Amino acid sequence: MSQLTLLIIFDGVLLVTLLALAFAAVLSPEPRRAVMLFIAFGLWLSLVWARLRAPDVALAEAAIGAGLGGALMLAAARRAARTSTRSDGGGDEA
Amino acid sequence: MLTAQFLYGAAGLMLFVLGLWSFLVHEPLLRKIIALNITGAGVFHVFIAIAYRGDTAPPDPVPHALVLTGIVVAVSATALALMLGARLQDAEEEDQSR
Amino acid sequence: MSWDYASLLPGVIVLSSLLPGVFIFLVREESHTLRTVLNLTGAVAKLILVGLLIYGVWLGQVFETRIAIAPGLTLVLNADALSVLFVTLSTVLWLITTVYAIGYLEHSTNRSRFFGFFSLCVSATVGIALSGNLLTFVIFYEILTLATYPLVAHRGTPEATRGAKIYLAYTLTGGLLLLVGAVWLRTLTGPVDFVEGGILDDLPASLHGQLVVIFGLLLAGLGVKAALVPLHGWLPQSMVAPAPVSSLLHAVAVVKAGAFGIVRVVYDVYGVTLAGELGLLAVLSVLASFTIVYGSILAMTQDGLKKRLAYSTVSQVSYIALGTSLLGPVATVGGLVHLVHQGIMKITLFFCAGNYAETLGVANVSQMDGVGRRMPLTTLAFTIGALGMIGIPPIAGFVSKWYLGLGGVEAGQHWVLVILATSTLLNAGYFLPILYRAWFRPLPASWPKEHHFQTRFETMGALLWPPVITAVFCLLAGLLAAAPFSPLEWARLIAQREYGL
Amino acid sequence: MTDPLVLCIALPLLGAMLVTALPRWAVTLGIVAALSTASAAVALTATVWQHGTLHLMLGGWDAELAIALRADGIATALVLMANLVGLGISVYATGYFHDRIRVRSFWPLWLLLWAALNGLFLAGDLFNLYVMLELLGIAAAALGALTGNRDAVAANLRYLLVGLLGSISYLLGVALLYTAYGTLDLGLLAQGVAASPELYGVNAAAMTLMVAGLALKAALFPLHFWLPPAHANAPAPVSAALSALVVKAAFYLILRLWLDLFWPITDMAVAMLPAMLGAVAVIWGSWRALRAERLKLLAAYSTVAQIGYLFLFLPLLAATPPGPARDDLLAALLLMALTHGFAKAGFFLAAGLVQTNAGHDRIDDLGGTAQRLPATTFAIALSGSALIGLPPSGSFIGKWLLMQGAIATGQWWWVIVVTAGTLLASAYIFRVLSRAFGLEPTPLKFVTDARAEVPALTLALVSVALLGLASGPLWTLLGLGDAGGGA
Amino acid sequence: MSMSQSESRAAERNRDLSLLVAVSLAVLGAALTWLYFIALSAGAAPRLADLAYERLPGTGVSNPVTAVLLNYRAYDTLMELAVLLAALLGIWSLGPAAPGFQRSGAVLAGMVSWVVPLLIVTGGYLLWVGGYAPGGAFQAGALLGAAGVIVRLAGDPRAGLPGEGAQRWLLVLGVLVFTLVGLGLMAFGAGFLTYPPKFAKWLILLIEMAATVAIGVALAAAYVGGRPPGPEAQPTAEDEDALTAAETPTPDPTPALRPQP
Repeated sequence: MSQLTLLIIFDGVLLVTLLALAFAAVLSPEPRRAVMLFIAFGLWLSLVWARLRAPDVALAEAAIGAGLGGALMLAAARRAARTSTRSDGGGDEA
Repeated sequence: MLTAQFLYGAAGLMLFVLGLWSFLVHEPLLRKIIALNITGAGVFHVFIAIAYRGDTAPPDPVPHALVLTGIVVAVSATALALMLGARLQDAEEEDQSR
Repeated sequence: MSWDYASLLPGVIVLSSLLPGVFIFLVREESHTLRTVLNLTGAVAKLILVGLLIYGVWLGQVFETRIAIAPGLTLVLNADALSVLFVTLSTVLWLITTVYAIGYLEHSTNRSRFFGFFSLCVSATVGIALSGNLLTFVIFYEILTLATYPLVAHRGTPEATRGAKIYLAYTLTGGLLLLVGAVWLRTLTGPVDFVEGGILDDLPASLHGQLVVIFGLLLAGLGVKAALVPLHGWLPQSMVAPAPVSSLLHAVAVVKAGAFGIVRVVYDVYGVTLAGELGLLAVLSVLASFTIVYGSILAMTQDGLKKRLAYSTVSQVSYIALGTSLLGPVATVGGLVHLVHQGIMKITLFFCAGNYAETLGVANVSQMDGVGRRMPLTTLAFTIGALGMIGIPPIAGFVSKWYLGLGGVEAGQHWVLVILATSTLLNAGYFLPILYRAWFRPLPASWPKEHHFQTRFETMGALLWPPVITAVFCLLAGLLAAAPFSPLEWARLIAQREYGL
Repeated sequence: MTDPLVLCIALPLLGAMLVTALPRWAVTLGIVAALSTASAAVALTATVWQHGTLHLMLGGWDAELAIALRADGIATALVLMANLVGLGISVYATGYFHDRIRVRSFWPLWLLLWAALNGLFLAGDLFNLYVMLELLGIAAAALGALTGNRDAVAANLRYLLVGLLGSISYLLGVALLYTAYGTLDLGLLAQGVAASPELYGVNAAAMTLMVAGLALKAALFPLHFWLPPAHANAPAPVSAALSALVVKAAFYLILRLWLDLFWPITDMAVAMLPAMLGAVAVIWGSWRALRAERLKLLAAYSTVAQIGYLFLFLPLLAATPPGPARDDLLAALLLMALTHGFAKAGFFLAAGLVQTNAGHDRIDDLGGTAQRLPATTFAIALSGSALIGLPPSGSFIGKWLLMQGAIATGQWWWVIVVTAGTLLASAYIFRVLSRAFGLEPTPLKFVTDARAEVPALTLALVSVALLGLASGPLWTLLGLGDAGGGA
Repeated sequence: MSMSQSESRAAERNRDLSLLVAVSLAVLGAALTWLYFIALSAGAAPRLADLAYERLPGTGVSNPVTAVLLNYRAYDTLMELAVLLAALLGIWSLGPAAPGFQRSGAVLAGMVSWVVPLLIVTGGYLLWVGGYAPGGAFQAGALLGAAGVIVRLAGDPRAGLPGEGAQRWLLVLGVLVFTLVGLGLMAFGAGFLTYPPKFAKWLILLIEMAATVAIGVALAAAYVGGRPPGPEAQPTAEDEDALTAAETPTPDPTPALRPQP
């Protein structure tokens, strides 16, 4: 297995997982699950960028894109989940 | 080096198209925002793919800086959109309860 | 662009009513004296300036103000013989109507607004008269529409707003057609300056098709204001306006602007020869004569005094169009002189109608029994105006009909005589019954809404003297037609310059 | 000599920062910032008037690397209009907001929006334009949602999302161009595009992506759905800024790309699509404005229509060979944009005053208020006549030259669109104005609330008198044929 | 036609529509990829890389990305900080902050008291290292923001940020310092944001510090999600014991940390 083919396989795996995560994040109707997948997609994207020799941007994407963006979306997802449970199930939580 | 650039760039474009599709098709706010972020990530990914110049030559720093700025802009826009959505939800709840 | 006397005068004339108008808007409602002073100074100043202008043009001096509002688009105010005729008419009548309006609107509301727009209207009319090219004409033509709309809607009653809306619909559409025609002509020939004898003769024959369509557009645009038949609907509706508005504007300024535009387009843009060749004059003459007859017939059926006068205006204005559509200097003289004569006669009639409404509350012909006994002077003025309209010799109307007849014969269009005869009969048909009622019927038991003024005469001074003065003008214009500065002489001077005799 | 270029952007930014940091002094600092920025813009215009196009490479680096600031005739005219309108809006806003929280939120966002506008008009670098577009979009959406009521927030959320989508599509276009030409500077890219016809496909794709994104932000017809609710529910000074300036900035960008960057590939056939959409926008916008119940909704739909007019110029510009005729068309386009800017800002400010005075802005029962506020009604009348394009307004000359160009290039059908649009416009404007003639008691004095009515009146007057009668200087500012040249 | 039928038809139409959109976007994607390939092979390969590296010594920093960010295209970064501030002001204009989370249990509080200082120190390090290695203002600011988020999750409603007045100054710091430096340089005739080579390093460091603080505070305040509550919103002491035992916090806060009723 020459150096080059190993690299191509590695790139292939990276890209396929990236696209798979993106598809999963987009297609999942449940808000919380979508946000989780989106955070995972963000982290994986920073991994891909690290592979493309862009460390600064990878760090920023991990910290801001996946981290803070994810946290904000998580808060929104929890609020969306809370109102949807309140509107249809009368909301079990106090 | 060219094939890697093309491969990753193509992936970026696929992300762009995927995000665009999701934005146009899905109605709930959170899914639209996720779609927008994925489209943005796709475009940023194309920039980074262009900047990559093989393992020997150092990569082109200009697209890196552009993507850095783009990420911060994207996150601030997402934050505002989420808070507008939250405010809208509260206003709708007020209307329902009234 | 050196600013000397000759190039400043036209601009100053337009400004002389624009500036007081703008200030009047800002005047507080209850300071009547300040408003009256502003009004009268504006009117008198304009009168003096126009006097200077007449003297200058008589000596053949050229007055022209050119302002380049954009490269290729210049605002030109040029005083040639034709424009001076219309400027003098509107300036003199504006002074008289201002006096009348001050009296008429004694206790009414929103007077600052009224007189502000009133002055804007006059400056627009003067602008139309003095405009030196088609672009300036279109600009002032539209400003006239904008300025008259609030006056028609002044009373605020639902009919007033409805009438104003109809007026606006007609005139804005007309203005737009005129604009499209003017732009189209501009692309064919470059800047369209009014030059005696027309500027379109040297165009290749291939463009003649487009020229006919353009003339159609221009005629439609101008025909709305000149109340040619299919487009005259707005005039009777806008009679809801107060009397001073319907007298000065709908009898003189607005309607004449349309007729004046037709005269300009036929003589100074197309040139009579080219217009004849393209058969445009034939179309115009048919339209004019149909309007003359149609207007008179409808006037007979109207019971409202102002509505009847409105339809009479529709038919009378088409005399001017008829005059221009006949090939020959004599018919032109007839048409142009009628521009002035119809103005002074019709304004007298509308002043009297206003007096009747204001003093006795009489608005319909059926209520006018014995009016002559109660208000002899006003009814005398009304009689002079009415007889003039019919064309009885000593009064001005006869002069223009006489020249129109002569012009028709000279141009070989003998059917014009038939038209003139029938219209004279029809005029008699709707004016003589009024005179008979006024003079020979006994006084009614009581007037609908009598209003006693403390003056010695039959009504307030400001209401009584204007119609009397204009009636005297009708007599003077008729009797002293051959005098040097009379409208007839001036019309003859214009005809000479147009035909290059 | 290029200082005013930077001051136009740095001053509002500095003002925004001070206003954010010292909320108690928000109004005074805001007005000071507004005045200084407007004077910087006037200084910029004076410099461009004398020396022609200004060009500055920020940071002193060479053309490819650094960000360029460029002020040519078109950009300066729009900057001057934007700043004068901005000054009028700022004076109006001092008296409009009384709630302490609103005042603290309005002024910083408004000055940031102002800085973004100036930055966008003067930018010469594609990615910098992206950042400016984002700042503009976010500030405008945040300002729009200032009132906090439900439909304002919903409308502005949709506006923000649509704006983001537009920016991202624009950014992908920039990525494609950077891939092909390796630079982000507008001037260099223009040379690159002109020199490489073989990359037609890439150029066309980049143009489509960028122009589509910007058309979304400029509310061109099918993509205008977000504009009416967003502009109608915003507070008056904000909707004035949105309609008069923000939408026009996006159109300015399309024009800049169309005329400078993609000029070799934008021939008449390509220009036909935006023009057709523009024509439909004119008719549809005017029709919806005629049927709108609320005054501000009417003004918002009228913006959609007026933007449509601006797109009609593209095929004419493509079909006319360079020369005085084309200069007139370009100047007419600018004149229409400037007049609409002033007139629409005046209209919205006056409409805001009517709304605060009457408590609502339903047109059908505005009668009483229209008569009690003569100056406001007069401002609406003046700006309305400028929106219709009646003389002596600037848009009359714009429409005259548009029709002239249309007939000269044989595309006569645009004349029909313009005529129909003008008629519909006069219908919906006079539907509002006819309310001013009723049986209410006569107002005693002309101006009731000077701080609000004077800006509205001056803006409307500028659009009617100044631009209508003295638009000659615009030609010289644009560096086209001298003022009297084309006679 | 019963409701369910129209609903099913609507759902069906929806599905067809989304399919159509998907197909057309796929075509668009393919076209873009093909054009991207042409653009790639257009031979502008070096693009701005060589020029950027060639000019690097004059910028005062050795990390090329920081050089681009804060020297070549400093104006972009200035405007991008303004974007962040605009977004935050927009969030503040929408209303007061949502009620904070409950005070965290002993274990979480312990973890927070360890992680937050660590984050701050790493942020400082990243800021300093940005001059010659990957790092810089944005990454450092993000870490500070993350620290704020964690403090907020641990129950402090103001996410460890000072009162509104001080917060406003901190937020404005980034753009203010950037603009003042730019205008100062212009006043000295060097031109807006044109750093003289001798002072470039220190000016960039000054700007980066201000930017890091501004970004950190902005991101934390954004997570708070509204105007900072006034001094009276401090959580009172008796809330401490009302808490149930909190499990160790994973990135996703478990339901135990439900918001105050």
